[in-house]
Amino acid sequence: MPGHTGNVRVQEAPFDPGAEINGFLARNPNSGGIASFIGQMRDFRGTDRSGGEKVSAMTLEHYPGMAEKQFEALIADARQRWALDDALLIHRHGKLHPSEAIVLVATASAHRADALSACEFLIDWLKTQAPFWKKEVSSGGAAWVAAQSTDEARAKRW
Amino acid sequence: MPGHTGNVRVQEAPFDPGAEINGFLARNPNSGGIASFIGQMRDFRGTDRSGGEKVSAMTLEHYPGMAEKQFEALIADARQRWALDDALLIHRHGKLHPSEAIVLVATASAHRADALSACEFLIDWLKTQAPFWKKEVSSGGAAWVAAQSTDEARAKRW
Amino acid sequence: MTLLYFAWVREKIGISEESLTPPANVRTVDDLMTWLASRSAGHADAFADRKLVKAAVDQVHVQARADVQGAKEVAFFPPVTGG
Amino acid sequence: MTLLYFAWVREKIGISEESLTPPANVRTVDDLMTWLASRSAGHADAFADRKLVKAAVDQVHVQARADVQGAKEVAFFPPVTGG
Repeated sequence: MPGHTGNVRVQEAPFDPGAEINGFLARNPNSGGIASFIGQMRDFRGTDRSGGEKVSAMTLEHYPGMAEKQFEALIADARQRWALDDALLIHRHGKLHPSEAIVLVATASAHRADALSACEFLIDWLKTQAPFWKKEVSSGGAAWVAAQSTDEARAKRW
Repeated sequence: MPGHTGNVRVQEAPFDPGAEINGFLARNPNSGGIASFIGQMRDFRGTDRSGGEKVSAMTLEHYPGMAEKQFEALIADARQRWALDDALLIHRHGKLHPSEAIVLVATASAHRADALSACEFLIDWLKTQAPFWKKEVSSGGAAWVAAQSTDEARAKRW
Repeated sequence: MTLLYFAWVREKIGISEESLTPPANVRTVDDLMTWLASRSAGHADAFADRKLVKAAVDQVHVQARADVQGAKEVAFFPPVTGG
Repeated sequence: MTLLYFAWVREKIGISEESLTPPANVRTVDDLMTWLASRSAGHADAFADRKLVKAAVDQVHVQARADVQGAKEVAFFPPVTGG
């Protein structure tokens, strides 16, 4: 049965979002709709937005074991709610550099509404449930990123 | 200003969805969130779903000129509604084969909610507004695909 | 005025494009469909059930009551099925 | 029982992991935080504002009232910020 192997990856090495999406398409040739979300580390070096220090790097601490388990649980939940053919979750940990992808969520379904909703559900819940913590390194030092109450509110909608 | 060139492509040649998404990421290094939707021609050859004839090929007729104009108008509308850094719409026409990508929608924003909503809005409206018509070729002959009332309903939500 | 036909509208009429000058009493898209339906058996067939036929005037989707006077390009087609 | 600490909870306590056997009167996550806070200045600092500290028992998110008796692994950390 498709979609039950290689659905979750937590890795230190960078990944190629386009190659991952192409691989996901190739393993789901019967799915009419594939939705995806990519979170990337913003490149603040050249264009210092709205004040604040320029972030030169980021460290993502995570809880090995629980991270993968949580991702599997989120995918199982999404499969209960929508008609999914497949889902994929890749998340980096360790040191990240600007413009590198942090997370990729991809979902496949015969129905685009299911693929789109499940993709949004997964990234919303991942933001509040997946045990990862960002520390930003800037010229002003290193600081843990604070959780956003808007993330909690978005996840609770589902 | 990013996002105002190469946002719309209507083409007969196949395209590589992963390469397009990587190109979109590269031209938006400051966008934290990139959402995308890929519609692909389902491969019915090996797995004949829910009765009906196996579809071996598809022809997509389109209205040149209006198609591009309509896509530009949809992107302009999305930009009014959400904080988008960039948007991309690629749509095939002519003859398609199973497992080829038909359409790609990609959106970039600092806020994932904006990227996700705009992506869904664009594919929903594209389904009811973009002047394309699918003709499926199967062992039973060729037939125009009927429009779905659910598409109309989904687009009206926005 | 350039008339464009797509998908099964085109197939029923038998041509994809024609250049015509409608009479002065053709004011709306609906008037234009009535007039075109009188021109051939194929046209009559294409416009037999007008609820199934959509129109664009100068590349913008319009309703049947929309004005066509002064239009350069009017297109008729079934509901779209792209994406 | 294995205790795991992440992010600034880990930094304040000064270690990422320790193996301890809490006394029998430690029944809930909240009890465990009270007991741990008494063990060192770092622990006290980490658990000074418990609303900011989340917990997982055997790798499942839980509330402060959750049972920890019989747990193999309890983790404390700030609200998550991945994705």
